[in-house]
Amino acid sequence: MNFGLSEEQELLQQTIDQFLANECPPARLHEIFDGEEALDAELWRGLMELGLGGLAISESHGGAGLEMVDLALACEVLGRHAAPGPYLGHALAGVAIELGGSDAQKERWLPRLAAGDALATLAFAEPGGIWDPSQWRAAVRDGRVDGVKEHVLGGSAADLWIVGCAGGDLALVERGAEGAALEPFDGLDRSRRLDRLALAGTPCELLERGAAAAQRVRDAALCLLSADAFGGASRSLEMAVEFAQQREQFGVTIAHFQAVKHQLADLASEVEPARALFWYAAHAWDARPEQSERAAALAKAHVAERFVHAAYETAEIFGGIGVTWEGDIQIWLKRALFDRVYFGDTESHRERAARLADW
Amino acid sequence: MNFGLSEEQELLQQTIDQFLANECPPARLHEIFDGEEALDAELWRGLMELGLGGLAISESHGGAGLEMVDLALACEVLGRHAAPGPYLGHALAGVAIELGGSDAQKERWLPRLAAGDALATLAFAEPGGIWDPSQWRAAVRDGRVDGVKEHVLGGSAADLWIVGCAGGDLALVERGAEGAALEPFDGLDRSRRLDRLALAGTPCELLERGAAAAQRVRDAALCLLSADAFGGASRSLEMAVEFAQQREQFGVTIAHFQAVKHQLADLASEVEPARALFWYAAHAWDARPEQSERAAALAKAHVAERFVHAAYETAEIFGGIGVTWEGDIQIWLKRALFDRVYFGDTESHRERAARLADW
Amino acid sequence: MDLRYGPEYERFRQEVREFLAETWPLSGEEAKLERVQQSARFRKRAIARGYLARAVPRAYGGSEQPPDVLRASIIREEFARAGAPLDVGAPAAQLIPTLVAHGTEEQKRAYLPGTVTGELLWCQGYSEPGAGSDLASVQTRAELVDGEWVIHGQKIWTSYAHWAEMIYMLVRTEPAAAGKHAGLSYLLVDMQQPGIDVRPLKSLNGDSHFNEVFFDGARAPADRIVGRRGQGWNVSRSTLQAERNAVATADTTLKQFSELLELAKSTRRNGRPAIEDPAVRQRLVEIEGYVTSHEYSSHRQLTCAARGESPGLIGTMNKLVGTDIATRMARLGLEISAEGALDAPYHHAEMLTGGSGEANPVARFLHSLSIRAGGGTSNIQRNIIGERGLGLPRDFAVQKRKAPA
Amino acid sequence: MDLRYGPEYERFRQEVREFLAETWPLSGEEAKLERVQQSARFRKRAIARGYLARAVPRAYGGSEQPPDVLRASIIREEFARAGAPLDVGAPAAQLIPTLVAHGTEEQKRAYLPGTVTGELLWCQGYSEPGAGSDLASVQTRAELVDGEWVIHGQKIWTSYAHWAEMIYMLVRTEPAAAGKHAGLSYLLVDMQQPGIDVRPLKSLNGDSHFNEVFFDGARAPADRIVGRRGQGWNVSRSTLQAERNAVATADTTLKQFSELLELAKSTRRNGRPAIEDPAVRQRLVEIEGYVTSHEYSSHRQLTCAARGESPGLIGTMNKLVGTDIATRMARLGLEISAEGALDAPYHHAEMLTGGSGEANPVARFLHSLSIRAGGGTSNIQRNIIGERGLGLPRDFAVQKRKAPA
Repeated sequence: MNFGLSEEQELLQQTIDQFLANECPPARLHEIFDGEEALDAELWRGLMELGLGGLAISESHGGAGLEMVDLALACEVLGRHAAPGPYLGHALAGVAIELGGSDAQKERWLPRLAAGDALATLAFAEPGGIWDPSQWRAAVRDGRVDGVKEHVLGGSAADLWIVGCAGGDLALVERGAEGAALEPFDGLDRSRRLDRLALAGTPCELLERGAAAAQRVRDAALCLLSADAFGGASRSLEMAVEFAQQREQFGVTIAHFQAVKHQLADLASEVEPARALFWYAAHAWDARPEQSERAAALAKAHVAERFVHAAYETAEIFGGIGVTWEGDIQIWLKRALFDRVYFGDTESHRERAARLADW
Repeated sequence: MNFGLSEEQELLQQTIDQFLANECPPARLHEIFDGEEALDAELWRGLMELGLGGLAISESHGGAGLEMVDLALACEVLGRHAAPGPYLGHALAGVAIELGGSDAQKERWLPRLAAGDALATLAFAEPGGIWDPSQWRAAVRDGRVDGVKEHVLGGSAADLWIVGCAGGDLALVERGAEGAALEPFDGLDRSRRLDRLALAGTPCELLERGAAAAQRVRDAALCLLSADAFGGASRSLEMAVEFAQQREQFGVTIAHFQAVKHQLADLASEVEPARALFWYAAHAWDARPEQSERAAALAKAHVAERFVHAAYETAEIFGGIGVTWEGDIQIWLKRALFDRVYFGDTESHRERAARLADW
Repeated sequence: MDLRYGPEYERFRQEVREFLAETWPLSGEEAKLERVQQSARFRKRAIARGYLARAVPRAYGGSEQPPDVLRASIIREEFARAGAPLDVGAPAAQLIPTLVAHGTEEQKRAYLPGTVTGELLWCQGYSEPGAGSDLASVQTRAELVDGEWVIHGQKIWTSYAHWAEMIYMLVRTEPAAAGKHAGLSYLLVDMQQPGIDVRPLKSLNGDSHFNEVFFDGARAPADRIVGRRGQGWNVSRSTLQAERNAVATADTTLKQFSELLELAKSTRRNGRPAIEDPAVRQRLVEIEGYVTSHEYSSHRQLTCAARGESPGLIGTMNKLVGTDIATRMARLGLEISAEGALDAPYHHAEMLTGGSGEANPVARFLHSLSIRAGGGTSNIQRNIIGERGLGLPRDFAVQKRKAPA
Repeated sequence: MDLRYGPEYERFRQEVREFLAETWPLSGEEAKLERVQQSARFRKRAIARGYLARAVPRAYGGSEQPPDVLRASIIREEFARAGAPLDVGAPAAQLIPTLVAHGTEEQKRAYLPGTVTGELLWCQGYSEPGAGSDLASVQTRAELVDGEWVIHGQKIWTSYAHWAEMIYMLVRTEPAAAGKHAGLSYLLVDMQQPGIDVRPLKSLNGDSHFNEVFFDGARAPADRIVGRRGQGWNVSRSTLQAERNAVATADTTLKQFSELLELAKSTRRNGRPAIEDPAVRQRLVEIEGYVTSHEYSSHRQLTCAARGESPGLIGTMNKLVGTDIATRMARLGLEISAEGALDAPYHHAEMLTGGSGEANPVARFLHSLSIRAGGGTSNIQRNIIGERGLGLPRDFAVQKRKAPA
């Protein structure tokens, strides 16, 4: 029985935390958030140099061979810093190829993903909020795919898209492939840029066992989103606590007001227990596959809601500065709204969780 | 435009309030609550002597000829004091006969109801939580009725039951009629005793226009329950405020703690606006019949929820004494739970309100 | 109890309708004027009929009508229905009663006529960085130099500062006075001068409806003080008092609820309109309970105002109740819109603060925070309800402040 | 990360299971004994095996085992599964570490052996009328008269006082001491004596699980003080500290959630099981999110305890989180039960406080208030989380108290 982090895991988190504290402090985050660039190449390079590209990629393919728990812990730190960029898509693309790729596909792509030489991402969603592999309509025939994929994270920066296809298949489509058209999406959370990807007779290569992998990849996405949301929620709480201890009104810091103190205590009791929930979802993905699908749905729904709540309450505690664009919390609030609906919203995952329990 | 009380209405409320403060202070209330008597005859007589029996009965039949708003204002005060007894049933029986009775039926019953010489009540509910007139199953044939009615308020004390029958009809059944069997119900809210009434070939007399009246009587019940709930909720809030101003901890009254003050402020903003909602529902019953059904459903659902919330929060503010039988608030809390489900629960009325708006 | 206005008032309503039918919108050449000019011309005609600026004396451009909340309410209803300009809103609306009560004859003649028509645009300089709910902690100072006030300091959350001609503001004129409420003065200052720098603040919704205003040697003539020097706190309080006594309306809440309903009808979830989802229906009716309670409570308050009675407890809670309902509605709107939350709502935001256009549920959700932040936080409102409404004692923290330092 | 216990511990679990299979329930003549006696006999055997009273020295009837939270957790799981008596619960559970730490040799020998087996029944005399969360405001006084403590005063919310043989209590022995924490002593008193009157308090659910205890000249020998005279506050605090450091479990929460689920499956609404109602499903899964967070957080805390690390923030919030989840569940249960709320739940109430029987959602709802009221109100919990967990400053009101009067 060991439901805690190892020293290596703590070190991993500290390393990423330190990197982001140095390379992506709030001022830099605002620049990227406001900027026109689809990808901040420097920050991306830095993350890749840390080895984040191959965290869960097997060692034989140049990765660190770690587990979903470790990937989730990394995503927690990214969420803490509201780190911009398509890391979620890249990490999940690696998972997809690990799970579904042939040896040749793995050898071709995983080392490049691990090293950060290629950026990959998932193209799962279809118009109408369709995230579930069983409902995909993009059609593959004779090695060519037709369809429209939405909300592709870092779509325009990616070298490789893993495209969800009818029957739950997964197809590899490379940048520059014939008939693939990208359209940038004007999104709420500018730290995670999305694109629409239209495919018309585009050459593609099916993953060998994509259909078997797709649901697992979706579950992994839910684990990582809940980790991101936990990181964001706990950082929101910290920001609120720091603000309350520093902001003075009526001659004392507002932390002296019992009403504020109790709001913070309530917020803490909403947020902190959720840490164990995302840990468990990731651990179940690694070690308890029979519980994984439901645990991931439950964690995503619960933790994302806590993040929205925490960011909203924190913004309110901030008062005026909480409702400005130049304030920091707006970025976390928008990240929370993104996490709440990306890969399916809270209500749909709760209904799935009920069905998966045969309720 | 006059959405306020008249001097007469304020006087009516003061009169009842004064009477109950004298005749039914908490000590007396606890006695009745704990006692075995189905009806406290003395308190009932007192209410009748105040003229409450005929508040909404026409003057030509010995009543005061007032409106539903006035009846609701009276019920608000009864709710404030958690007044024990079947007043709700008696008042609604009067409304039913006024609306649905023939001249002869009115002449026979209304003067006795107004004077308090006879106690009448409604027997509407059927097993399975069926309150809606359109779903009643009690069958009338050849002047005899067969069926089972539940949750009859003051059933064993009543001289007359107005029994809801198939087709939404209303039948008069008198105490002692052949085949009518009463069984006391062991209820949560001991201030309002309920009975089960089984009718087997029991002689009855249909109200002349009962089928037309039944829905209106149900709407009236919802108005009066929301008034009762508002009275109970606002009294709960007052109890909490009084307690906070008097209870000392750490050397000061707990009202000095900002957390407590804000809980009370939040509670007040939950409760106080609901006053206008029950006024409106009663006023709509009197003057805006086309809006009455929906307004009554909305008010019942909303105000009863506020009452449950207010009584629960107040009990929590009371701490230890709030969870004892000898404390006062337990009686209001149970009254709140009664009001929440009597004549249908919150969820069913909300769904009705949605349907009535064609949503 | 009667929600009708009665025959006398219905005749008045008819009269207002006829006036509006003739007068608004403007026609011919006037219809080509800028919106501000059109509104000003229309307001002059409405004032002449006694419909607007009712509490302002005729001598200063008002219509000087006896108080009548029912007429006022009919005017508000009918003008809103016709889309016609009402009395000028905040921040000028707060200045007007202050000037009427405390202004000098010269000030009233100089400023009121243009202010009531909306030709003279104002902004309000109360809030300062770091002050938040503690409005009295004003740092901006004004010194009398050669017969002119010279102003240094900074104001924040100043709506309309980028297009206002003048600002009314609290400045510290007697820095030696004991206690932070003492030593403030209420000053009227021209915005178009070298010592003033306005920097827009972008809201989290992407729109810019408030500003920072920097004063670096800005000047105002000595006679621009309203009320007595050093008495600015009380002068500004009387403004807030007037604001608090104004009858609250549930108009905004009702409008937002109907938008939410529309959203629930028009958004499809799981292959059917969201409004057919039992969970959504329950929540909508739950919210409607709050909305209609708020609506009828405003009728109650209107009746109290007409009778000259205090509305009691309910009068202290309009702001908190209104913002809480707004958050509930915003929250449900967000849920109904589901994936819509990925979409940038920034181009929809302006309409929430006066512009037109379709309501976007995400912009609405983000904007609900601005509503909560503006005009006193929810915690301040809870203090007001607790202390003024329920008669509870003041906080220790605030008591501590009040003790002599 | 691994939720399995590992081979060494699984062997231990097996050993525990075998012991239980042989030992519980009692058989033969022993099975006819009263429950208390059966439990005592069983506990003696379990102590002999090192399964219970693990922190109590052998000299005083314990098994004196090295701390091992995983073994402790396995013991708890397996004993609970077998329905076997665990270590004695509150209030004796709080006395035991206090006696071990502060008792005299005589006290330990006299009281610990009977206490750990459950033969010697205790109640706790901390709370007094009007004290509420302010535990130190003890009024009950004890005076030394002819070598005996003579006690006058009143305690309240005293669970089990009607069947306890002894009470451990806080009494004021030095009324002249400065500050209300000073001058208290921690005293052990026989319950069966003329100067003590126990009156049961009925809960709002109709059951009686706590009492008022009146002391009117009750006596205790001079050597019944635990720790030093006048140091009772610190002695009792060490007890509370031990209690706080105990690993929280989510057992109760999980049990209640499965009851709620069962209720949703077995209750019909609108002609179908309530659990098929989309609104109910959403709320159930929402609550399950809280329940499982709480459950896995207890695994986290167990791991921290095993490593000898502090659990941090989460360690301060078990009570608040647990009670809030209980209220959420109780509230949904109430809604599902609909008309069931008219029914008297009084005959179901006992099982909530130790008896057996089917859970009634209305009794559960009412009982959720008792959970909230017991062991420190939610506001006290929020202070603890805010101050100890988040490092926020203390309240003014409490600071005021701490100033010398």
